[in-house]
Amino acid sequence: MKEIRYIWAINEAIKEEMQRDENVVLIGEDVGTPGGSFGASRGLYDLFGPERVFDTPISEAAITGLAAGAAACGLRPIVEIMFMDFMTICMDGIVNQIAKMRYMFGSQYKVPIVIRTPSGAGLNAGPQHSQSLEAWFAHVPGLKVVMPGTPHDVKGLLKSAVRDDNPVVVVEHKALHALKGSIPEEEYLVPIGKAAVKKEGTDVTVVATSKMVHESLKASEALNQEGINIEVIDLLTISPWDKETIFSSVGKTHRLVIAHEAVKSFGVGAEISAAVSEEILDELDAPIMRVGAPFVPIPFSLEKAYLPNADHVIAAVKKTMERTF
Amino acid sequence: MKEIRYIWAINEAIKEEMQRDENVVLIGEDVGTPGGSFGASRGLYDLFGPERVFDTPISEAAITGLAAGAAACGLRPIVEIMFMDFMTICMDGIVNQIAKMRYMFGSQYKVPIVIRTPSGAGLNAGPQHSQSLEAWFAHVPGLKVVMPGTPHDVKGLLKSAVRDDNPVVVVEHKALHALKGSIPEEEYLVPIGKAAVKKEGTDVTVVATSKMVHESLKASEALNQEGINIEVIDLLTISPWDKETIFSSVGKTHRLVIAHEAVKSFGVGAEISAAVSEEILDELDAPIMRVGAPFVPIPFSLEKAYLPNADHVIAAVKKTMERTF
Amino acid sequence: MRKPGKKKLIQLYERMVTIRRVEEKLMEVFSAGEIPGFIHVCIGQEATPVAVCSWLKDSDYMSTTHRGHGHALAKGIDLKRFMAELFGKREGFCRGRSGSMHIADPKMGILGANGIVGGGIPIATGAAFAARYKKTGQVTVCFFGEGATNEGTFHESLNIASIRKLPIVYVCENNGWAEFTPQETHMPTKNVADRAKAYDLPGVIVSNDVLKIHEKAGEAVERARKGKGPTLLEVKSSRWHGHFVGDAQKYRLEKEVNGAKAMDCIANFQKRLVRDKMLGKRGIQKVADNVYQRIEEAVNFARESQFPDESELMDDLYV
Amino acid sequence: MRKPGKKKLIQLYERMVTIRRVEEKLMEVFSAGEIPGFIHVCIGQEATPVAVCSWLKDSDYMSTTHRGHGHALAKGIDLKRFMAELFGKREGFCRGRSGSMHIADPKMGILGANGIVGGGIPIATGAAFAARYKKTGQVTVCFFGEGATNEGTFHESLNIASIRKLPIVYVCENNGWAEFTPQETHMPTKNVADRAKAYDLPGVIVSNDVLKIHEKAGEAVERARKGKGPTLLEVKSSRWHGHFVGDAQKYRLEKEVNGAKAMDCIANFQKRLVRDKMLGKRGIQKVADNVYQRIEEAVNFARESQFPDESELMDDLYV
Ligand SMILES: Cc1ncc(C[n+]2csc(CCOP(=O)(O)OP(=O)(O)O)c2C)c(N)n1
Ligand SMILES: Cc1ncc(C[n+]2csc(CCOP(=O)(O)OP(=O)(O)O)c2C)c(N)n1
Ligand SMILES: [Mg+2]
Ligand SMILES: [Mg+2]
Repeated sequence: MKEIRYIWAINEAIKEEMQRDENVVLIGEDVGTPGGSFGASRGLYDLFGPERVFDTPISEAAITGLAAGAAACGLRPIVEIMFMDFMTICMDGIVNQIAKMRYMFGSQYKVPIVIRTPSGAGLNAGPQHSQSLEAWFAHVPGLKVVMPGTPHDVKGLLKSAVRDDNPVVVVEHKALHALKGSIPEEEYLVPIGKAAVKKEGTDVTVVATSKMVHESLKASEALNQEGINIEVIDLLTISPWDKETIFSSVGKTHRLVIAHEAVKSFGVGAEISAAVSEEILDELDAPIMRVGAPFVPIPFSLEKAYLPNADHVIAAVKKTMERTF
Repeated sequence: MKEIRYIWAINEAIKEEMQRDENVVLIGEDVGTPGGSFGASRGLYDLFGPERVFDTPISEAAITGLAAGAAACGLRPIVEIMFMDFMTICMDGIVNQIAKMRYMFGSQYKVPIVIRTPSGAGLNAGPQHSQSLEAWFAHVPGLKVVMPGTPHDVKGLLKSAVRDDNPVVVVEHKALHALKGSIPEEEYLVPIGKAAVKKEGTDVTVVATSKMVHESLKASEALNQEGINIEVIDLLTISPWDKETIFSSVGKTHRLVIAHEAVKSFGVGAEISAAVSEEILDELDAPIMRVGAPFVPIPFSLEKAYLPNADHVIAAVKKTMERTF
Repeated sequence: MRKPGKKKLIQLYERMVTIRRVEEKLMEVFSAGEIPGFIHVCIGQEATPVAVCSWLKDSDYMSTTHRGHGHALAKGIDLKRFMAELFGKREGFCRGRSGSMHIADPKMGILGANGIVGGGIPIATGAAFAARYKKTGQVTVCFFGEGATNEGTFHESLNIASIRKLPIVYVCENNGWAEFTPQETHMPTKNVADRAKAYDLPGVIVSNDVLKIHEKAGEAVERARKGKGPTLLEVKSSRWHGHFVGDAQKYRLEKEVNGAKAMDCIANFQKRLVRDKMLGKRGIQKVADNVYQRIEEAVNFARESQFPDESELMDDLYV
Repeated sequence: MRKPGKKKLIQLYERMVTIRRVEEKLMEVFSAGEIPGFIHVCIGQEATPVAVCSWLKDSDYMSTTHRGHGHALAKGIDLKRFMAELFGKREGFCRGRSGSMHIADPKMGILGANGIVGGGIPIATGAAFAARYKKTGQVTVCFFGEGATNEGTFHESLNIASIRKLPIVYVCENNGWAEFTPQETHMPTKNVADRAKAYDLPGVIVSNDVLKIHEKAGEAVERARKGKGPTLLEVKSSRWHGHFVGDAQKYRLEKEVNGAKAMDCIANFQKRLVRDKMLGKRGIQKVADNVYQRIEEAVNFARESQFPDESELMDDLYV
C-alpha cells in the first residue's frame, strides 16, 4: 500500500491506462504541457506527446463530439471537462450523440469514452464552478455514471471506466483533489456498478456519494457516542446503481437516509428512495430521509451555510429513529 | 367556450401577451414568416414585425444567451427551442446564466424569460427528436417548469409564464399539438404551481404529467369497469410542484402511482415518490408505483412498444391494490 | 486533378440518377404511409454527394445530416438494407432504431446521419483525428448545409481541424434554405466559403455541376490525404422540394423554385454526356432500367422485412 | 474621432492607474487570505477597459469575463461596494453571492462578469438587441479574451449581431494566453480580428496603447451608436501575471514575461504625458495619492462590512 492524493490517483490511472493501451488518448483544455487545470495530467504530455495528449481550444462542444467520432473509429478517448458546470456546453455531444450511438445505430458501434469532470463546492468558486449535476446524466440511457470519493476508488473506477466499452461519466469532487488515502502498490480495478459498505452498522442505512461519504463517516462517529450505529454505503456508481447492496442493507436496518451534495430536489437521492418505496416498502420502519443542498444556486460567500454536512446527516438519521410504524 | 387545438392555444397565448405588453418578443428558428416549425407563431410576424418576432439563425446557444441579456435589459423574451432535444445545446444559457442571474447577482436583476419547447414521442421522430427532459430543469434552482397537456392548460400556463418575472420552461408535448379541447372565449390564466384534479377518485391517487394525463384518464375508465376508482391529478407544474394537492389526495386514497413519459429512472416521479416517503410515509397503504419509459433511447421503429400508456398505468394501479400493510 | 474517363462519367451519372430515383420513390412510399416519421430528400443536390464520394475508398469516413440519403448512397451503402431501415425494419442497418435521420454503416465508413444540425461536424472531425492518429491514410468527408454553419460546432470544429491539420474535407451544400427560411435571413455573408479564412483554411466555391465539384473535391481530398489539412468546400446547390416530404413550401416564390429546378445537375450532366457522345438514348435507358430494377428490389426487400420484435426493445444498450 | 484634451488624458491616466493599483492591492489581500475563491487580475491590460469605456455613458451596457475587474472599474462601478463583493460581504453589489467572477451592477449597465468563457458574449448581444428594440440609443460593449473566440457562442453571437446590425462593440483583449496555454496552440490564425470577415464585420487590430485604442474604440462605438452595426476590435494586449492569483506561470519563459511587461501601457502613457508636458512629478504624485486613498477606503469598507447572514441563504431566488 502507498499514500497518495486523489488528484495523483487520477493521474496514475490515466498514465497506466495510456501505457497499457495505445488507443487511449487524453483530450481537454490545458491538459498538455500545463498538466491540466487541477494537475490531473501532469507529466503525461512528456510521456505520450501531443497526439495522445490533445490540448484543445476552449471548445467543449466540439471536443465532446470529436471524442464520439474518435471512439467510433477505434480510439478510447478520455475527455477532461474542466468543471462539471461546463458540461452544460457539451450536453448535445454527451446526451444526443455519445449516449445514443450504440443503441440508435443498432449496436453497430462501440463508444468507449470516459468523460472526467470535477464537480462540487467547497472552494468558494461560486455558482458557475461548483455544481453537482450527476442526476442529469443518470437520467440518460446509454451513459454510466460513477462518483468516486477516495484516492482508492477514483483510481480503480477511472481505470475500469477506461476499459469499459461504453461511455462513462466520471464525476470527481474538486474539494477532494488534495485528499490523501492509501492504495495498493500493484494494479487494481474498482468495478463499475458496485456500491461499497464503508462502515457496517445495524440501525440506519446511510447511502452517500462522493464527499458526503466522508461527512457520513464523521456523522457515524458522532452518532456512535449516542449509541446509534449507522451503516455507511458509498454508492460509487450512480448509474447503473447497486440495488442489491442497498436493498440488503435496508432489509437489515429498516431505515434509510440518502446523502448527496447536489441539490436535494430531483437529485439522485430521489431515485433511490423511489426504488425502495416501489420494491421493498414494507422493509421500512421509518420515513426515508434525504440530505442534499438547498434549492438555490451555490453562493460565493455563504457556501458553508449552503453545503450539506455531517450535521445534516445526523439530523436525518435521528429523524428516522424518532418514529416507528 | 370554444374548441381549439393545442397548437392554436399556444399561438393565441403568445399573440395575446404580445398585444398586452410590447416588451414581449418572440425569438426562435423559423418563427418569422414561416410561423414556426409546428405553426405556433403563425401570423405573428405579420402582426408584430421582424423586431418582435425574431427569426434567428440555427444558434440555440446564442439565442438563449441573447434572451438572458434582453431580459436583463427590460424585454420579456419568449424563446422557442424547436425540439426539447435541442435544449442540450443551450444548457449553459439556461442553467448557468438564466437560472442563476437573479440570485447570483444579489436580486439586482429580473429575468422574465419563457422557454417553450415541444417534448415527447409519438411521431416516430426517433432518438434525437422525442425526449422528455423536464427532470433536468426541475433540478435547477431558479427555473420554473410547467408541462401542460391540454389546450386549456397550455394557453393559461403559457400566459402565466409570460407574466412571471422569473424564467419559466414550458414543456409542450408535440404529439398533443393537434389535440382539440375547449377554452373560455375570454381571457384566463392557469396559475403556475397548482396541480389540477382531473378526475376525482377514492382508491388510488395517480399523479401524471402531459400526455400521460390522457393515458391515465383512459386507464381510469377501464379501471372503473373493474370497480377501481382512481383520482387523476395533472401535476401541471413540475417545479415548484404542488405538494399540498398531491399530499392531500394521498391522505385520502393512501395509494400513489406517478406516471410520466420520460425515462422512469431519475425522472420527475422519483422526486414525488421521495417527498411522499419523507413527509407522509405513514399515509401509504401500498408501495408507490412509477410509470415511465424504459431505460433506452427512443427507437424509431419500436416507439409504440417503448411508450408508456394506459395499460402501464392500469398495471401499476393494480399493483398498489394488491397489497396492504 | 485527373479528368474522369468515360467509365467514370457513366458511373457518376448512374449514381446521380440512382439518388434521384430513390428519393422520388421515397416520396411516393412515404406519402402512401409506408414510412413512419419524417424524411428529407435531396432532389436537386445529387451532384455533390456523388462527385465528392467518388474520391473516397470504402474505408474512408463520411458523416451526414438529416438530408443524408444521397450521401449514404454515394458512399456505397447497400440499397436494400438502407431501404429496410427507412421502413423501420429489423434488417435495416440500425435494426429499425434509426430510420432516415440516423442511418449509419460502419463497414462503409458511414458515421451516421444526424438529427442535430451541426451535430455531425465534430464527430467527423473526431474520425479524422482517429485516422491521423492511427496513420491509416483514411480521409473523412463531412457534409452539412449552410444553415448548420451558424451553429457553434461548425466554428469550433473547423478551428480544431485547422490547427491539427486533420485529414478532412468539410462540404457545405448551400441550397439557400434552412427549413423554411432563406439564407439571407440568417447569414450576413453570401458565401459560406468566406468563413474559411477565420480558420486559415482554403475556402472553395463551386457551382452545382458534377464535374466542377468532382475537380474541386478531388483537390480537397488529395490535400487531406497528403496531410496538408482540411478544406471548406461550398457547393451552390439547390433544393427543389420542401424541407421534409409533405412540406408544400408555400414560403417560396414559384419563380425561385423554378429557378432552383432549372439548375438541374442531372439534366445538365446528361445533356453534356450526350453532346460528348458518351451516352446515347440506349445508354440512358439502360441506366434508367438498371436503377429502376434495383430500387424495386430494395423496396420489396424493405416491405417483406420484419419489424423488430418488442422483445428487442431493451437489447444492447450497453456492450 | 476627436482627440482627447488634457483633462481627458489625465482622466484616462488616473483610471488606468486605479485599475493597476486595485489589482495589486487585490493580489496582496488575496494572498493574505482575505478574499475567498480565486481571482484573475488584468495587470498589463489596463489600457483597453479605460480607453473603450471612456466612450460610454453610464446607461450603456457592458459585459465582461472572469478577468473583469478593470472593465467594471472603467465602466464606473463604485469601488467600495466592488471591494466588498470580492470580500464576500453583504454590502457588495451582489450581496456576497457573486464574488469577483460574477460581479454585476445594473445601475452602471454592468451586465455581469461571467465564469463561463464565452458565456457573456450572447448576453451582451441580447442587451444590444434590447437597446435597439427600445430605441434608447444605448451601446453595448462586450469584452472577452482570445481564448473565448474558440467557443461556439462567439461565432453565433457575431453572426446574429451582424445580420441584425446591433449596436454593439466586441472587444477582444488578446493577451496571448488562455489559462496556461499560448494562442498558437489553439488558433491557426494570428489575428482574432481576421474572424470578423466571416460575419461581414469590420475587424480592427490595435496595439496596447491607450490612445490608439481610444481612437479605434471611438470609431466602433460611434458606428454602433449610429446604427451601422457591430465591430470586432482586437487589442494586442499582454498579461503580466498568472492566470489567477497564485499561478506562478512556470509554463512561461522569463523572456516572454519580460517582453509582456516591457509593453507597459501605463508607463508608456505616463512617459508620453510627461513628454507632452501634460503631467509632471507633482501630477503623478497627486494621482497616486488620490488612488491610494480611494483604495484604502474601499478595502477598509470591505473589511468592516458584514458577511451575509445564514438566514439570507434562501432569499430572493425568485422575484
Ligand atoms: C440543433 C438543431 N436545431 C434545429 C434543428 C431543426 N432543423 C432541422 S433541419 C434544419 C435546417 C438545416 O438547414 P441546412 O443546414 O441548410 O440544411 P438543409 O436542410 O438545407 O439540407 C433545422 C433548423 C435541428 N434538427 N437541430
Ligand atoms: C466554458 C468554459 N471553459 C473553460 C473555462 C476555464 N477557463 C477559465 S479562463 C480560461 C481561459 C480564457 O482565456 P481568454 O479568453 O484568452 O481570457 P484571459 O484569461 O486571457 O483573459 C479558461 C479555459 C471556463 N471558465 N469556461
Ligand atoms: Mg440549406
Ligand atoms: Mg487570453
